[in-house]
Amino acid sequence: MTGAGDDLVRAVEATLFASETPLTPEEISRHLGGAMVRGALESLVAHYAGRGVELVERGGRWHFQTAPDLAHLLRREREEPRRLSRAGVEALAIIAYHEPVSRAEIEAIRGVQTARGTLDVLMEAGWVRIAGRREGPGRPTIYATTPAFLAHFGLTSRRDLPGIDELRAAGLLDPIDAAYAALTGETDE
Amino acid sequence: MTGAGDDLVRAVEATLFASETPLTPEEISRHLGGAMVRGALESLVAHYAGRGVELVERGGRWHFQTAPDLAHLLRREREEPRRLSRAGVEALAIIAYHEPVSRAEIEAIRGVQTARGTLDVLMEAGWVRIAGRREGPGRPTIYATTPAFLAHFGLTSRRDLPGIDELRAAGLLDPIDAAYAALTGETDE
Amino acid sequence: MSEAPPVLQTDDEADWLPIASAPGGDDALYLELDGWEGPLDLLLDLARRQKVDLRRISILDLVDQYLVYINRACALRLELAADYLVMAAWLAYLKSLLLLPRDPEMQPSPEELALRLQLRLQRLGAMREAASRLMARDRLGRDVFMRGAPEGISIDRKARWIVGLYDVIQGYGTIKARNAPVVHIVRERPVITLEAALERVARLLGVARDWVDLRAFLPRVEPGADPRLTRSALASSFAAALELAKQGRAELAQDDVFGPLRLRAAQAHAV
Repeated sequence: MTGAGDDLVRAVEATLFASETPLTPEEISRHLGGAMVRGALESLVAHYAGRGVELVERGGRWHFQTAPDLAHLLRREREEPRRLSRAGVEALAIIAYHEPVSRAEIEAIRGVQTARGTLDVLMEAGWVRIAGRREGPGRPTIYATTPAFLAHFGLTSRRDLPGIDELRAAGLLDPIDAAYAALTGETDE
Repeated sequence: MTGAGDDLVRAVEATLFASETPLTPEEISRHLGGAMVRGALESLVAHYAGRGVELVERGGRWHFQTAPDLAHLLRREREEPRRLSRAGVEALAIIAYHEPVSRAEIEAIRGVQTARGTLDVLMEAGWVRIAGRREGPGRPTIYATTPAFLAHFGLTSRRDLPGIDELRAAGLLDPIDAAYAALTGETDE
Repeated sequence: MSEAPPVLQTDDEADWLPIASAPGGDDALYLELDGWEGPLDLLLDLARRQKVDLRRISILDLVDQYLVYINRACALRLELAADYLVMAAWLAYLKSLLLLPRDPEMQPSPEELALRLQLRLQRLGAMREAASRLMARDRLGRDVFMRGAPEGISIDRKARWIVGLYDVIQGYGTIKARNAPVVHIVRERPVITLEAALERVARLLGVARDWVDLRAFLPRVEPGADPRLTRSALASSFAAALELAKQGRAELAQDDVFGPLRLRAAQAHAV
């Protein structure tokens, strides 16, 4: 081998790199006009040893692969901020104020159906947990908040949540239209 | 090569090898937990220089590719990329050298109307994108090239477009009105 | 006449017969099968035949060559797209301007028109050349290749949900407000219902043995009250009188059309 510039080594390297499948030495050789490629393969194995990529033989076929000790780099977790949907916020509020509650009870209070995914999101966020089953017809699953919920919202306990009277005093129980109008500064007249 | 930098170089090498698409340094860095990867990229470029595979930057994104001088070995058995019509080729060149540019401006240079499908083909190939609208009468849609365009034609950036410096110096990328004013403002030869 | 060469119609694959230099290399033109992309394209090709820098091109020669070609094509009855004829007319006009004595009033000047045409040809020529240089580069997927079988790197996206305590509390308030029992209050309207009139007329009729005008049964209305109340009272009392007559509890009498309506308790019951 005359170094990295060796034409045959370069050709074998490029052929294996671009190939969509592992190749036998015979296939590589045929591709390169019948050249003997054994020496080039050995030279490449030596060159790539210890790098982030290595050349390996599996069942007589050769291919490049990421070094096994770096395999963990090929998967990454990434956090993405996302806004909780209105349905999610309402379900969370109902669970917080009424826990433990079943899904049917959440729906009865919300007045609309709650998608399965909504509760999944709340559980995935770590704020809601399954708190067992309610004794009674159908033995429905019941939900409650978690310590992580309290921690996230800076609450010492659920008793820190404002009561109905306080909500009313804060204007949070005003009919929606009026509250909306107040928010947007519009009037109906 | 030894030293603390080695692990990072290996990690960058493995990440770029494994990636299905070119990556920006920021993407690599994010993937590797925020490491500074510029130095590692430079070291890899140097390491791969002259080999059968090289590391290149195209429009701010990095990828490995086979060395261009080996094209004759690799080209066989591969179908030609889609053949562009002459209108498509010219529209692409005009967009690349003048971007961002409106359809009317492309037509003014070519002297013919551009068929609806011509720009669609370029956008479908991923080489051209809609780059917003030009402020002014009619607010026409304007077009620009993409990183995939640079990658396909082996350009690090638009500054690498063949002859762009000469064209700009000769005023051939200026609008005709500007060129005319410049010509007549100067002394005639 | 417009001051710039017209922008032309289509870039359909040209399906007619353009020209090339005769093999002898003189400027005689003959027809061959190849595509033109409109008159500007043809002009550019003719300009290149002058074998000088496009900046030094002779516009007059160019115009002549173009007109010669178009005339020849017409003589051979080739189907020329309208664009080519429009350009021919414009060039003939330009030529006449360039040859006639100068009209100093003329704006833009023929020289300016010629120079602008030249600039257009230069720009088209520059882009033609740039395009061919671009296409000749080592192209990804044709000359150079990315890795054939990348493992791929995957990013597991984990959502970090954004919601504040206020959102939760407000959400609860919204539900409570939405589900609060709704009470409908209908505003009082100035009417006397049929039931009220029936009850009143029946009660008054019990003590009236003689014919009494219906209007005497109407409730007393405060001066200045809504006139609609009076009308409503009359209407419902009238309906009540009919209802009582139907039930056989009252007798009705009216002497004239639209005369006063009188009623009394039914005599059968009274005896």
